[in-house]
Amino acid sequence: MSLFDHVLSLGDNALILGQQLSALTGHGPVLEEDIATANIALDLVGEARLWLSLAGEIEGAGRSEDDLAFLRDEIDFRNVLLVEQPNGDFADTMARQFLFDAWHEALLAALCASADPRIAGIAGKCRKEALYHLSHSAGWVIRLGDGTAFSHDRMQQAVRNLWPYTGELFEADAGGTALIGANAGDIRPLWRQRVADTLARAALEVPADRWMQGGGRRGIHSEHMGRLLAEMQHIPRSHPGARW
Amino acid sequence: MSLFDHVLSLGDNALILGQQLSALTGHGPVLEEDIATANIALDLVGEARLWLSLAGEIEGAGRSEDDLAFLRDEIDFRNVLLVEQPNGDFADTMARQFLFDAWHEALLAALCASADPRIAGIAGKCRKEALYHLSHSAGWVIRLGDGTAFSHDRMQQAVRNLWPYTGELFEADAGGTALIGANAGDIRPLWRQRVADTLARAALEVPADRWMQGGGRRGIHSEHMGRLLAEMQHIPRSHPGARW
Amino acid sequence: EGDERRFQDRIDAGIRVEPEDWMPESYRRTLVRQISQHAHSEVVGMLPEGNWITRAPSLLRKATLLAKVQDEGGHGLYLYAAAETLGVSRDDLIDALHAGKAKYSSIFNYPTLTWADIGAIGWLVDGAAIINQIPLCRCSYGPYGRAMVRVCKEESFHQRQGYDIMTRLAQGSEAQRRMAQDALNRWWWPAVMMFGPPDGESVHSAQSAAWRIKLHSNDDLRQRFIDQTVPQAELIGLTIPDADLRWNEERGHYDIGPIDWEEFYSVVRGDGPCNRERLAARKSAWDRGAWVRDAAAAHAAKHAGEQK
Amino acid sequence: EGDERRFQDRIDAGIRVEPEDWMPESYRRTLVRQISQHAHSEVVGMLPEGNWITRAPSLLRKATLLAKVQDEGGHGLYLYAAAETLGVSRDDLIDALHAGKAKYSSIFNYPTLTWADIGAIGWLVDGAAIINQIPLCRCSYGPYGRAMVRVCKEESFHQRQGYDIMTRLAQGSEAQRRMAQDALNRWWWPAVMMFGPPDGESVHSAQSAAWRIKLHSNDDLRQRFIDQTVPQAELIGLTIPDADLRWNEERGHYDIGPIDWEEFYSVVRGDGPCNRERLAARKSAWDRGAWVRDAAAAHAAKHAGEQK
Repeated sequence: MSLFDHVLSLGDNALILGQQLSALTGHGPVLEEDIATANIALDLVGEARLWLSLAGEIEGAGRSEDDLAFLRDEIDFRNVLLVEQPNGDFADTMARQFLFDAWHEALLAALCASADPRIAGIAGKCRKEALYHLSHSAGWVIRLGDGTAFSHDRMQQAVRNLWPYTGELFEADAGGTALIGANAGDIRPLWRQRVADTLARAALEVPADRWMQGGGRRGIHSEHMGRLLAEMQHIPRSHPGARW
Repeated sequence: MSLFDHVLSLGDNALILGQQLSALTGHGPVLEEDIATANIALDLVGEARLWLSLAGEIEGAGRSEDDLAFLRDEIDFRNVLLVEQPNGDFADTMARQFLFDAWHEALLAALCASADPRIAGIAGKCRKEALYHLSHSAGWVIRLGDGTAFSHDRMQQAVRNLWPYTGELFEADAGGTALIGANAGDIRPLWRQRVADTLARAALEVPADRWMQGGGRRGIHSEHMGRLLAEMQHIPRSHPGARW
Repeated sequence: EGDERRFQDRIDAGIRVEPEDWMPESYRRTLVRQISQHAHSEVVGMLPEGNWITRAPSLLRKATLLAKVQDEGGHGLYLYAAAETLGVSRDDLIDALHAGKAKYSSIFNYPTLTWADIGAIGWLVDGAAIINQIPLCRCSYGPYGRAMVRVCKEESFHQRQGYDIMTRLAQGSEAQRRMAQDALNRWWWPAVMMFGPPDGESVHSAQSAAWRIKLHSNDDLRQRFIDQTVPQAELIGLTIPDADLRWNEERGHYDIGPIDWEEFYSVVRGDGPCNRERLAARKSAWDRGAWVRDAAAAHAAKHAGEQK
Repeated sequence: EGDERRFQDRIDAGIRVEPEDWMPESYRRTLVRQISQHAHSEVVGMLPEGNWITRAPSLLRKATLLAKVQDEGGHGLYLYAAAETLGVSRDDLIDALHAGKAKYSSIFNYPTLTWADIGAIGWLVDGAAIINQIPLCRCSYGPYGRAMVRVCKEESFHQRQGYDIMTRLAQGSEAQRRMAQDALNRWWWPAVMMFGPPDGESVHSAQSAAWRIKLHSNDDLRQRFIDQTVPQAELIGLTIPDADLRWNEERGHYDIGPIDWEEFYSVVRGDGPCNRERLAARKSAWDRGAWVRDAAAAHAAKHAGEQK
């Protein structure tokens, strides 16, 4: 994976998860949560803009953040499958968010040590937001896991359903290690520790590792991705060259 | 409304309803119904192709059926709002279908007398299919209306919710009357009679006429339309000039 | 009797009413109705704009729209909190909304059909809202007035963003220009009607004026909106959809054509294009969220000891 | 004992077994399993292709795909009917599918990600299915054999349509060519695995062969598929994703590289990319349809007198 692909992957993760959360604003269980969802989506779209702009700069072919977001085909998206899994109900949304946040914050922390000052700069800026996201989603995992019998079962099922998409977060490759620097090895144990601690507080079981799904980082996505892109890209694709 | 717009409107009604039914294949309540849904969708897409091709011919600007289906903006679609209402559950789907079919067949029958042999030809071909669609959807309105208490209430609610979209079917305009010929006046009474008879057999009430929604034929659609078009048009919009 | 007079005297003297002060029951009821209707409007108003977040045509516009919808949720929060100072609970207010007993602004019963609608809502709907709301910053009830100060500051930012969207479209491709004009065509009259019925037909007005919770007449505010907006449309080359619109030199105001109040009342009655969808979306969100709220409450109860 | 011998003798003599004939219980059970698995595959197989009907890139392709999915539903019907001649009910078979007790072809647990996947499924998956199914037209159980005759005729039409889609893409724009190659890359090995495990590891084979319900070995059928498909890929300029693929002059067949059976078994076990979604979609359709089926039954019961 090239540096371009790596930075794209960082941008695409934020973009796709931000896009998914965008669909939820106004439909949450309580007004405070609608506000939080919009806020987190906004952070993620903001992060996506930074990474995609940097990716365009690295590529040097004159592609803007919008060109990369709206005019790329599915096979060229580099996000992990986890972020494209459907919103489902609130437990599904929060399980997805927590499993992502616990990794995202750790990754950004490691990237703060990147030798590339542009990468370190973006990571430093976004890490603070990611920490808030993590505390928010972990809070809901705990409240739902350790809430009613119904919410406990829903949250356990959601974590179980999403577990096969967590392996891909840690797919190692040479480019990645070089990019991230010496702390790359710390991410997985930190993530495991966070997940174990939070699920324990939530009275939930950590699912057993089985066959892990992968492919997103190579452009092989799930059936959810195509419809998400159709909706996201329709207007720019329909008005080539237009400025908005 | 020009002849072009009229023929477009005939094509767009069939296209959008066919598109909606397309999303249901494989998700019906029983296998026979999945087959029937695919079959009706196929008829409607086939009808859409005929009208849109004719519209392109009338326009004379070299636009093909696919150009008209995939490269037009929402505001240029001429379908009635009824066909773009969401699939909902099976009662919603069937109520929409029945209210449409009862009109569609009557309209095609009138169009068989059109002075334009191209219009009369398409109407003649599609009328037979529309008669089958009507008998199928009316059968379900009756079965659900006169089925269980639950299905009765669902069907009554579905008919009530869709009723405000039936007024637009009969929006008269000069071009339309000229196009259709002398029988245009018969369509509305025939539709009312069919609806009254079927709802009576279904033990359902005919809703009172209140404020009727309109605008579809002038390109003012509902919020459902944009997402439908995004999904339908995404691939052709993403590959300008490609042949498939 | 004496309480009522003293209450009115204080209002006339420009002294603000605070939650702990005595107030007439009808003042309280009127304010609860007005503030909760305003709060509901913010929350329901998230839906038509939320409809376009996933389809915003650039990442910057997506981010800006997200921030705007977030702000609207925030306004809902302030306003529910202001209403709660009058002794009602947010849950009861929400129940009244879902039961169809409480109203929200009819403008949100119109659909958002293109990206230009997001521009038109910011420019016209937020523009009209600001004109309605700026006087309320000085209204007699303290918590409401203070909430409105925050709200107005953000609304004015939203209004500028909306106008910016419209400007960009109006200067864009032919398809974009058409999109902008179409949105103006559809939103103009509903925005003009946001100020409510003509002064002659408006109820509650005299008492509300005396209580300083309604400081200008509907028609005055409407005129202010028209006078402000018409030149903005001209500036970017869009046409207000009103053949009778013209500058009245004598009055120093624009005259407009007749307003179709039949449409207005049909939307208020529940027959607008999206009344059913909007309420259904809110109820569905609330009902689907019930188990989440229950779980949060159960969790809080279990751990109440620890947190003290 | 004597029944069993007479049964086998008739089969050996090429006489077909009909529903009213005596048959060993294990023959019946084996056929029920095989036919219902085949019926389930048709029905589950509607999902990955149905996923692209709404996004088909031309109206003609949309119509053709609708017709294809409709045919698959029809195949499901014939096959459930054939299974029912063996004394089981369709509802019981469907319950077994939903309970995870009955299988369907693992190939449908892969996602359809681009329009080219619709081409690849027609070309490769239907192509493989035909090779599997043509011998079954001559199988010992009459109703199954006759159903397969109808099925094979339609499948062969679908296979040609699929290859036509791929041909068009392979000759299209750079993006279309890439789409076609990507689909071939993803579907090739799953299609090769559709013939089941290598002969050495295949269970049930010997008995099924004697009963004439399995007429060729897995590896023979797989070889036939490869020999047929490789030149088709070459003809349209696509590359089979197998570095070890080469023509073996001596055998008169293509040799292929090692098959990743670990992946195959993981998908069979339930860990494929879409196992959970496919079963959930079927169950959800069935559960959401319960009140519809109940209503139809209630209506039929009410009007049973009239209809006679």
